Amino acid sequence: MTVRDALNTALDEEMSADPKVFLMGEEVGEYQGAYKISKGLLDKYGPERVIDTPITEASCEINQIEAGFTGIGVGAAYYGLRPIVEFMTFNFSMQAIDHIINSAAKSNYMSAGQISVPIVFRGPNGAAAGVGAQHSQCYAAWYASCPGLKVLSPYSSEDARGLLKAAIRDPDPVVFLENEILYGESFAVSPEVLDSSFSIPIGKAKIERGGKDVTITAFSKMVGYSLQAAEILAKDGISAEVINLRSIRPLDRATINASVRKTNRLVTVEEGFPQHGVGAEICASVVEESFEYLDAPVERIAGADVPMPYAPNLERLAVPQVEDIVRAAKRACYRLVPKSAAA
Amino acid sequence: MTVRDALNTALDEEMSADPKVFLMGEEVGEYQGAYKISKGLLDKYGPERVIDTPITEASCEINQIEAGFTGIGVGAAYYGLRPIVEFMTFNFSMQAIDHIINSAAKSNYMSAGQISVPIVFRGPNGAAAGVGAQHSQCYAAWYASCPGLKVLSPYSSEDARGLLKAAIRDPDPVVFLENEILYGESFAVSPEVLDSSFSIPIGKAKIERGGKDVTITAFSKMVGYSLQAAEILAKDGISAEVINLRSIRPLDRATINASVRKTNRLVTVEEGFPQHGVGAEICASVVEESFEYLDAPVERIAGADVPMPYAPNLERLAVPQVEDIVRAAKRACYRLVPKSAAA
Amino acid sequence: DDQTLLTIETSVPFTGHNIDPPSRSVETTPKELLTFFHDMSLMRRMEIAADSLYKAKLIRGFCHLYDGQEAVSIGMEAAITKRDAIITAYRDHCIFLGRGGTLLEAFAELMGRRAGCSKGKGGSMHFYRKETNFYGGHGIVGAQVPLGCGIAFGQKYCKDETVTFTMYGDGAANQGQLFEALNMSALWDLPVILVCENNHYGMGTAEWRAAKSPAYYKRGDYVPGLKVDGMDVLAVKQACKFAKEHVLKNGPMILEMDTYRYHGHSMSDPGSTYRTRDEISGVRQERDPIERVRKLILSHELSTASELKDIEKEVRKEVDDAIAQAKETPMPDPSELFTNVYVKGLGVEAFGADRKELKSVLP
Amino acid sequence: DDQTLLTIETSVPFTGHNIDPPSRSVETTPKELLTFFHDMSLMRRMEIAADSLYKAKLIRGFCHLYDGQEAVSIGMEAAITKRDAIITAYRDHCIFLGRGGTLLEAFAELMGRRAGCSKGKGGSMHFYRKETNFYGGHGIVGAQVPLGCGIAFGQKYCKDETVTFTMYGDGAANQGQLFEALNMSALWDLPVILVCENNHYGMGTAEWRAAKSPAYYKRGDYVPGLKVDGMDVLAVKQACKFAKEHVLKNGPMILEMDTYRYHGHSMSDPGSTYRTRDEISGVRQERDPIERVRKLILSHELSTASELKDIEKEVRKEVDDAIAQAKETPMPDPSELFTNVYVKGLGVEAFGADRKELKSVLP
Ligand SMILES: Cc1ncc(C[n+]2csc(CCOP(=O)(O)OP(=O)(O)O)c2C)c(N)n1
Ligand SMILES: Cc1ncc(C[n+]2csc(CCOP(=O)(O)OP(=O)(O)O)c2C)c(N)n1
Ligand SMILES: [Mg+2]
Ligand SMILES: [Mg+2]
Repeated sequence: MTVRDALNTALDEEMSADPKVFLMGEEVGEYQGAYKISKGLLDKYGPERVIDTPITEASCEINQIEAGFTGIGVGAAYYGLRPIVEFMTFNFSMQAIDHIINSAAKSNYMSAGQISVPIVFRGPNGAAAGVGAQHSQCYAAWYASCPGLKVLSPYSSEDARGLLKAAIRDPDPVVFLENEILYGESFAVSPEVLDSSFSIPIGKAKIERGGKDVTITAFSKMVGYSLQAAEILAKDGISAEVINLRSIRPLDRATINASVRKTNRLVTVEEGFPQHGVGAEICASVVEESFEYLDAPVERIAGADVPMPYAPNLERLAVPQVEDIVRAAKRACYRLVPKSAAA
Repeated sequence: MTVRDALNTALDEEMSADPKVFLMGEEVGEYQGAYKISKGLLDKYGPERVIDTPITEASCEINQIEAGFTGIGVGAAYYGLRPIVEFMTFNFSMQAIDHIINSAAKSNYMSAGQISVPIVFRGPNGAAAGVGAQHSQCYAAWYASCPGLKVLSPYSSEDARGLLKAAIRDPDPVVFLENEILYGESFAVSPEVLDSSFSIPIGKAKIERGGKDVTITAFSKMVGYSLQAAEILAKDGISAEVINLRSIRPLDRATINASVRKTNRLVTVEEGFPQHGVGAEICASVVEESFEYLDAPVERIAGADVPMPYAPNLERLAVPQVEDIVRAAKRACYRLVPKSAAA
Repeated sequence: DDQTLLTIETSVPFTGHNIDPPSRSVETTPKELLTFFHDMSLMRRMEIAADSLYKAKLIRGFCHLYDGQEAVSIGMEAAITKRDAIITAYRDHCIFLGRGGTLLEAFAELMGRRAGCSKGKGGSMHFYRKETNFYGGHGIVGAQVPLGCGIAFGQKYCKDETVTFTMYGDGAANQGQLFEALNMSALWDLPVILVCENNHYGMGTAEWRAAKSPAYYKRGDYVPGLKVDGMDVLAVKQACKFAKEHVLKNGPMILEMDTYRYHGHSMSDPGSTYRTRDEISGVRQERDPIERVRKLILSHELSTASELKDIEKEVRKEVDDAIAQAKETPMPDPSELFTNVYVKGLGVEAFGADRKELKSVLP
Repeated sequence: DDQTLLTIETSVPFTGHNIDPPSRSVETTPKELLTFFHDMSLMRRMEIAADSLYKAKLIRGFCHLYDGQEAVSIGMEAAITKRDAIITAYRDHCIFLGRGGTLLEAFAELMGRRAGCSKGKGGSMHFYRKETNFYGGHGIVGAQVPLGCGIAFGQKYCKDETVTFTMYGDGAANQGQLFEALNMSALWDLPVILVCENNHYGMGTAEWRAAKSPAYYKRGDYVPGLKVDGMDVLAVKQACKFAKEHVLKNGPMILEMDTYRYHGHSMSDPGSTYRTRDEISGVRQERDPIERVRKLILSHELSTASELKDIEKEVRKEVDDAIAQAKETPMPDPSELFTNVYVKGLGVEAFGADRKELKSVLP
């Protein structure tokens, strides 16, 4: 099952289970360039519940007016509906970020529980390929810094289905960060995952691969890279444990710390900018809770600290590669001495 | 000299030195509620260069349309002017954040140096008093995660003058995070600080107080709290070194690491949300560069991980207090065992 | 008796944009007029008392008062039901009262007490009353407009045959998201009324300095609009009734309420530097919404001047009692720091400023 | 000879909003018409070649082509000087060429080579040419509108007597920040022309599905507007000349250019699912901007059909040569990863993905 189909079936099942769930966003129905996550849903649920596709004169598309449509989505959630707001990419969510933070994340608190906001903001996040600086940013660290939001980021088809279903059922605002490059990827799934009752608990990481020598944390596309790195490390006799974070907020500090207490070494991996990133938080959390277990400096692999360049050779340098993870893990295991290279 | 006057004189001198410098923003001329940082400048430089104050029919105020006026400011910087854009508070910068990140921070890179953006975004940041969840957020970690931006946060009058002058003269976009509560505070300043040529190098932290037992990093209002904490700790025989970060991006990793290599203990202090915060980054940086020097877990003091409540008793619990810093420093020095309290 | 039908002319005619305005003749009853008088007086008194409490440092932070604008809330409420929804900005105390909130809840919130309508966690700008469809209380200028359109979206989705009034100021009228939301509301025929409370200033900025075109009822371009004397409670009632019917059938509409705030923008603004005292006292003398109703009541001999004075005395007492009571109510329990961050906290730990000293499992 | 004045009627009259439209009679010369023919043909050819290069995987990511819309760029350039400024969205290749950029710089940028106009760091959406006041190349829909108003602010501030053309699409026309920027530009009388290139679709969305009122020249409300046949290069020239004069004296104005893109929105869009092939071929046959000029040239006997064919052949060669050259140019040096992050890097260290392997002191 591809991640695209996983997301599509999750949407379909949750819409069929709860008439208050509806889709709005920039996924364009007739338009062939779109990512087609909501394929078939218009036919099934009609233009009242899939509000992006022009079919009747009464419906319209809502591209490129993110502040307005996000505000409308949040307002609908105030009223008790369960909107799923799609951003064509999360880069455009910056135009609507005030609504995500101030209107969605804080309302339940400010109203002492009167105004809950059961809404999901979803879409592709982070780097795609060759789309340049304005279309490649990762928003995981920003959103996950905000109390009131829950922030999920699936890797596999199992994740995509289980986490999206959990997000839609959750009574709080959820930011759901997908990855364009993963949409077409296929993952084997168990029958259980295909069951319509399937969902994954929010706030729990998954150990994708057990190991004893070094812990590697990652989310989204970087989980795949980390698994590849673990494969290579295994050949060198290093047993890496790969943690798929799944949830960036709440962050599963318990699973991470338990793993580090076992391996005594940590490599964090993410595609976003390094400063104030997810890796920094994980490092801080481990230092706070498991300092005495750490046998080596925490190694941080992240996007380069530059805007995303277009040229393919520069772009490759700007995002983590499998070999970066391998190298960092070896350093953590004292199999390598750090080099002091300059570009 | 108050921080307000420090900012005011810095603006005045830089406007007088360079006719391309102008002010635009939400500081309202006739309005008594404003923070009065730009007091007197309208009279001196006229409505063409202080573009917020209604004096002639041709001028207007530009409150509450942040996306538009920020975009206009950035465009003016593309053209070669040196705009200083004031946000009434940085909370409202979220409506304009796309321009700060995508239009300002990334342009020089995307254009390979053709379109530089010499602009300053300034205004009060973080918690004031009793203004609730939507008006109290700290944006230091968000902005400072973005390559292309420089992010400064002054504490004292010396900082305010020297950093603002440096920011205005700098050819890159600078986010300048002030603190409402500090505006009225007075600091002694040396004659050198009052000289119109004075400026502080961007990217360098200042050791506000030397010490040997524990390093405390802080910025903005929390520097004052940390100095108070150091005072108290001194009475208990603990010698704390207090680092005023001044610049959040670039972060002065060298000064921080050098201090920790000396004290072997670190407490980070900030008012913002903890996850992916400045403290997390500092912790990661020290673990990366000075792991073997650390004798105790890094202690992180930050805003509580909740939206800001209004009630004074809750509000007090939601932001760091001097005693929190003292306690954390003592823990770092193994003078206290951590308690596991629940609220 | 109380229920006799009276027909009264509005102060000035309505002006329409892309729409034929309703009649100037408004129906009312003696009872309604007396209720208006009582309710507006209560609001006025509440706001004046809030001013004193602020000066006595019992209220902190931002505090935006509504006195002068009471007719907008009261006229609107007279035209609609509590199943219709309202959302507004930070100038929200009286809107809350109009929706059925109590003085005690209001004052307790302002003082940050647990008896407050937001249990002391919201403060002056964040009053809510979901049970009567009052959705707050928003501090970010303009943000409430798309939110209100979203509530109307919900009403239409659920086929509730109700409408939403989304209130904003003349300053907010220049915010881009308003135009985005209006376009979508018009495309989708949402039952939403954009109520622009034009009190002629956004903080210290006169409308003409903030807007090239301060004809806010026309700013919807393709969306119909109506200009209303917002100091005339009967005109407001008439306009809101008209608008509610209109939007249920045809989609959004703008009502520009010509109104005035007596107080400064918030408590730090004396409100007298960017406008003249003459301007303020002129409005008080000629257009005050409460005095207008007093005159109507007296000229129609529905009550005597001294009976009205009694109402005012009684109102004053209601307010004083509520304040006294509010002062007795406790602060929120410290554990409230960690409640309502989420509806479903998932048993996750959240941290205080010193995470090793203060943490809590989220409920 | 070359400089004989010709007077030609525009295809359709201009339609004005809050303004008297200019005359339909446009002055031109044989030389100008032949230049138009050459330049538009060159643009057309460049875009078609980009399509092939994309399919050959030499261009990656997003790539938005301008063929069909050439008359807007060319007509505009004919009315203004390079001291006037232009800013646009991501559909920027031809705007760059119109501003004096070379084919080599364009193709090299598209292929991510260091000879590109942004040294390969920008890509298709981020072309710039500051020396002739072309400010890009922006990927965030609508953002370029306030940016353009800001450039105009700079022009006015410096008393340069120049103007800015800020170009956006029919989709972008619904963005709120456009209304914010317009209000301020009108209050400050900025010399800015908002050029709405209405190609009738924003991605796959027809204009009437995205806008309640697709009369974009009227959407400025209090700002004057003009509707222009954007497929008629002479009409565009006339309108831009008129607009430039107008805004220098009176502040902003909107020009709605009725135009059409032949290609899909970007390379992943065949462009034929949300519109009929008949629609596209109808436009090609009846309104194509190049064919219109060809007909004018032939009917005025300024050149022969075969001479025009020769121009087209020559254009094709220019393009092929530029591509061949671009292919030979090297990729950016890896050290470019860390250049231009700042103008002044302050000697700070910046990190690659593995900070212990790759770091650099910022220049
Ligand atoms: C986005 C945003 N920008 C700025 C502010 C600061 N601010 C608070 S109230 C206000 C004036 C709004 O005026 P208006 O809309 O006329 O409402 P009124 O206060 O007159 O009721 C401003 C600029 C804000 N709260 N939000
Ligand atoms: C803020 C934002 N939202 C969404 C997008 C995705 N997007 C790219 S182009 C486009 C359509 C814009 O259409 P239009 O303005 O008509 O310009 P055209 O492509 O027709 O030239 C959209 C929605 C974006 N780039 N930026
Ligand atoms: Mg107002
Ligand atoms: Mg278009």
